[in-house]
Amino acid sequence: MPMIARVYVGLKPGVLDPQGRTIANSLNDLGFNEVVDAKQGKVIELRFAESDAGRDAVEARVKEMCEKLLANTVIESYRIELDEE
Amino acid sequence: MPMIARVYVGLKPGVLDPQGRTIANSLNDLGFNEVVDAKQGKVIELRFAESDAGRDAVEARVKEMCEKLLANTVIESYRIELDEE
Amino acid sequence: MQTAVIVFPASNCDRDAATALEKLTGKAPRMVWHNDPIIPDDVRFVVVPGGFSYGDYLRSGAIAANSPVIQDLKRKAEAGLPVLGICNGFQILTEARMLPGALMRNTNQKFVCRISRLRLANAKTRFTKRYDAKNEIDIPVAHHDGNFFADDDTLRRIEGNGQVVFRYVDNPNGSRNDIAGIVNEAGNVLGMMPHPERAVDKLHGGTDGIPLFKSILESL
Amino acid sequence: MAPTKPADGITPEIVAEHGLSESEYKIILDRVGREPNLTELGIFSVMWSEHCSYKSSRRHLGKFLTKSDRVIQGPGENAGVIDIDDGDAIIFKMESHNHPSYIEPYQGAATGVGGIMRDVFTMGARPIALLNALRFGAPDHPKTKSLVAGVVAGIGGYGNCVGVPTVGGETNFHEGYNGNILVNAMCVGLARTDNVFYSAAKGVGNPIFYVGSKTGRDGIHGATMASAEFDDDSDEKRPTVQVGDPFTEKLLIEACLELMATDAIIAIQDMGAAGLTSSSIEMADKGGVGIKLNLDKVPQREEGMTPYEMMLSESQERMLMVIQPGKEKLAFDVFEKWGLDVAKIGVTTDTGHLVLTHGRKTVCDIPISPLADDAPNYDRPHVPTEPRDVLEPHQVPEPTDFNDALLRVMTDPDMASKRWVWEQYDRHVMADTVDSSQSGGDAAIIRIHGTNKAIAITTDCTPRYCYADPVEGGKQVVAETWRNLTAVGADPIAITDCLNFGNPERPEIMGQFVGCIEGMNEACRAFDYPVVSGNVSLYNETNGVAIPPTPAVGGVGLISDLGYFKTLKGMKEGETLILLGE
Ligand SMILES: Nc1ncnc2c1ncn2[C@@H]1O[C@H](COP(=O)(O)OP(=O)(O)O)[C@@H](O)[C@H]1O
Repeated sequence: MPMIARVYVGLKPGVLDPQGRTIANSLNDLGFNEVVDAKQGKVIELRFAESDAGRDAVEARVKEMCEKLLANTVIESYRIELDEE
Repeated sequence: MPMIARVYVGLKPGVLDPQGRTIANSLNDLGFNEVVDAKQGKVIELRFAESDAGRDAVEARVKEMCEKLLANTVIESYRIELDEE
Repeated sequence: MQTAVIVFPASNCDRDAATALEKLTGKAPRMVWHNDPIIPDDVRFVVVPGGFSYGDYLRSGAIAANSPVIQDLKRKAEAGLPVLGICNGFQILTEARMLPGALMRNTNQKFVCRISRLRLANAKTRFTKRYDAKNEIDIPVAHHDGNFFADDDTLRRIEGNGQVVFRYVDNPNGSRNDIAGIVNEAGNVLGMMPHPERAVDKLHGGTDGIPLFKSILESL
Repeated sequence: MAPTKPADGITPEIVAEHGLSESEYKIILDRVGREPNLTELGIFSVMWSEHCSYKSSRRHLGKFLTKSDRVIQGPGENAGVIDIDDGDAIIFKMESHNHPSYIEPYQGAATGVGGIMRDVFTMGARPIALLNALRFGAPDHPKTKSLVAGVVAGIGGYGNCVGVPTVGGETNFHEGYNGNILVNAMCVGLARTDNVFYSAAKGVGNPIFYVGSKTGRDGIHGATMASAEFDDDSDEKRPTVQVGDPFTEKLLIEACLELMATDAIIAIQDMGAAGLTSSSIEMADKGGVGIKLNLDKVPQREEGMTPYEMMLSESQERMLMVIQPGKEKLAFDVFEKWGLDVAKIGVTTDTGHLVLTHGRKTVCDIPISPLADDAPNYDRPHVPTEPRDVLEPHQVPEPTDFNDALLRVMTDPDMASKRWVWEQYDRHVMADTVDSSQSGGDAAIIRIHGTNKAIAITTDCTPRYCYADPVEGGKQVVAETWRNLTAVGADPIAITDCLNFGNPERPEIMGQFVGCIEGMNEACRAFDYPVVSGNVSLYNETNGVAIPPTPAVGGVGLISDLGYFKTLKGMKEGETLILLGE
């Protein structure tokens, strides 16, 4: 069963998100006054080669990818979701 | 009940995703050879002012925001998720 | 004196850095390719230049920080080799955890290219001694992700240690405490967003970058 | 997607969908000698589109002065080449990316910059400067703000990443561009006169290499889109817009220049509009050879691509080259070092035909020369623009409040500072920018690396003059670039142009076009200031309303000694101002 991982990367609480603020302001400018706040993050979707690695093993690997490359833990936190394709 | 909307914006299938490709290559270089493909997208999280607009009404508004600002539907597609906070 | 410039696939200030180093040392620097596992032993000073290393995809400097040459650079810097990271080079050094903090998107979301005035926050480092009595200099900036962030504790620490070297007089990107450049605790690794290598020639962008290069080269 | 062979053969509807007229289709039938299949029809349609064939403009462009002592290569190649002494050559061109930028401003503008850079480094030049000429609709038009933001960010995003300084340009606003913005980009490169590369394929049996990004289903029919006017449904019909990848472009530049330093390349051509089709046909046609391509070898991004899609794809950051036999390994090594996709996809032949195979079947076999030589060349009817009343200075009422008048002039969007624009461009990278947008000078000045000489570059156009009187306006455009170059102390050498007009099938629009060219050419001849490259963008109109005639011109001049030049930088209080001229 081929798996797919979705990694959500967002700024940690307390880190100012100017991008989010710009989006909120632009939405307000366009008349969407109900929006009080916006945050922007990234989703990285990973597809894997066929293998019989179990769910936990895959998750551990993806975690390693996040720590090494996909997120900068000085400013970002991440969340991993695994799905069967 | 205050609501929160999560908008996922990604490139349409078939549109070149240079970021995704570079991420996949880089993961391979780091020894994560099981990764065959990566795609990068955005998540925008919107918080709303207190109101008694129903779920459908909120969703319709968010859809409008996507069409007008959050996504460029020429190359991107989007998906909306609504949650109670 | 032998110097070196690290070259990533999409570095683009590598030539600027090489031109400046050659002008100041009289000798062409070694251009070290990102896939090289080793920086040659005769190299006494390394510049990690500006540019877009890997297109700055994912995050500026993130992919470059994982390249083979940076692993060797880390080892050599820990052993005392002086390193200057400029712009993308600064981003790479923070991503590689050779310097604290992170560089985020400019607050106004836009790329900014202008001559920026900097205040010398610490004129006693190995990189700034030659600025003498000068306390303000003009150095060009050109970046999209120059917004320096560090959490409160880190900020207190680096301020307390005198690790903040340059501050913007007119903050172009939202950096905390107007920080434009910092050194590591040992003082041999400097990262800065402004481009001193673009300020070594009167015709090009002024000459306020020269004392920086002189300071570090003379300290060797 | 499109099958190779439609069930009912090629119907008149299919011909029309491909933007071909009945009479054009008759010529195709005659030259091919049978009914073409869909791939072949697609190839004819892009080659004969306005964008590729210049069918409405060709005969008029032929009138331009294109030669001088300093011209090494005039129009007809990817870019023009001029001699700036000491074995140095400057290669430059300007091009439009108007339609894509209106639909997706960031990517449209970005890929416009990418395309014009490829035209320049294809010829062996390292790009050393970028400029742009932008026209937007009225500032208060609802679309203007986001178009400006997107276009400027896209230009910066691409040029900054590749590491070529964007040093000048112009930005105007006028309601005439509300539905059709103009994004014209210019690139200037530096080469050695003895190492300029051309596109003519030579020899038989020589390998053809494909280098760069993989081919996807991007912008299929983009070339025909640039040749059809918009209407209100365009939002619905809009085809995919390409996404630019400046990182790959940077790798391509470095890899190509590295290979160009050897003798491995016989001919090279970038895959611009109409990608693989126009690049292979142009190379073959110029060299008088045939070409055989095995489409199975084309690096592909998506599964199941048809020959039709591969030939019409406009995926960016791709090049085609003819390699010296025996140098294949060298070429592979260089491109692999830079991490680029590379494949040998065919050979040159002596058949004079374009032959394509796919899955071991021949899917296209057509003679090459009619594609290029028999492309339509129309003499479209044109009527001269009605002369307008000349406004004499004394007819303009004197302002009662001069401060107010000055303020109004200064706050006019066209006159106001463009700092917001050029601050988003890296103007200093490469360490040779002597002067650029920030001084507000008349022309940018870029030093030739390692020397004491420089080139000056400017882009100009005043559409309002061209609208009032195309001939005088055309003269003025050229003269303004000439003045801007001389004002900084440069000797003007040559120009490139980007002729942006409405629908050429309307005689009054064609009249503007012909008039502007006449005026421009007159000025070129008066100054001995030839046109060495350029681009035409027609059908810039929406619902029958055309843009103001906008022949943007990019001029290049030489400053032989950097001891002698002038900029606006360094003006001091108390200095004397002198007004020269009438
Ligand atoms: N799109 C642009 N890109 C780069 N520079 C620009 C652009 N638009 C305007 N500029 C620069 O801003 C300055 C002022 O522009 P403009 O008002 O058009 O000047 P001028 O009337 O002297 O040509 C010039 O130096 C010009 O190069």
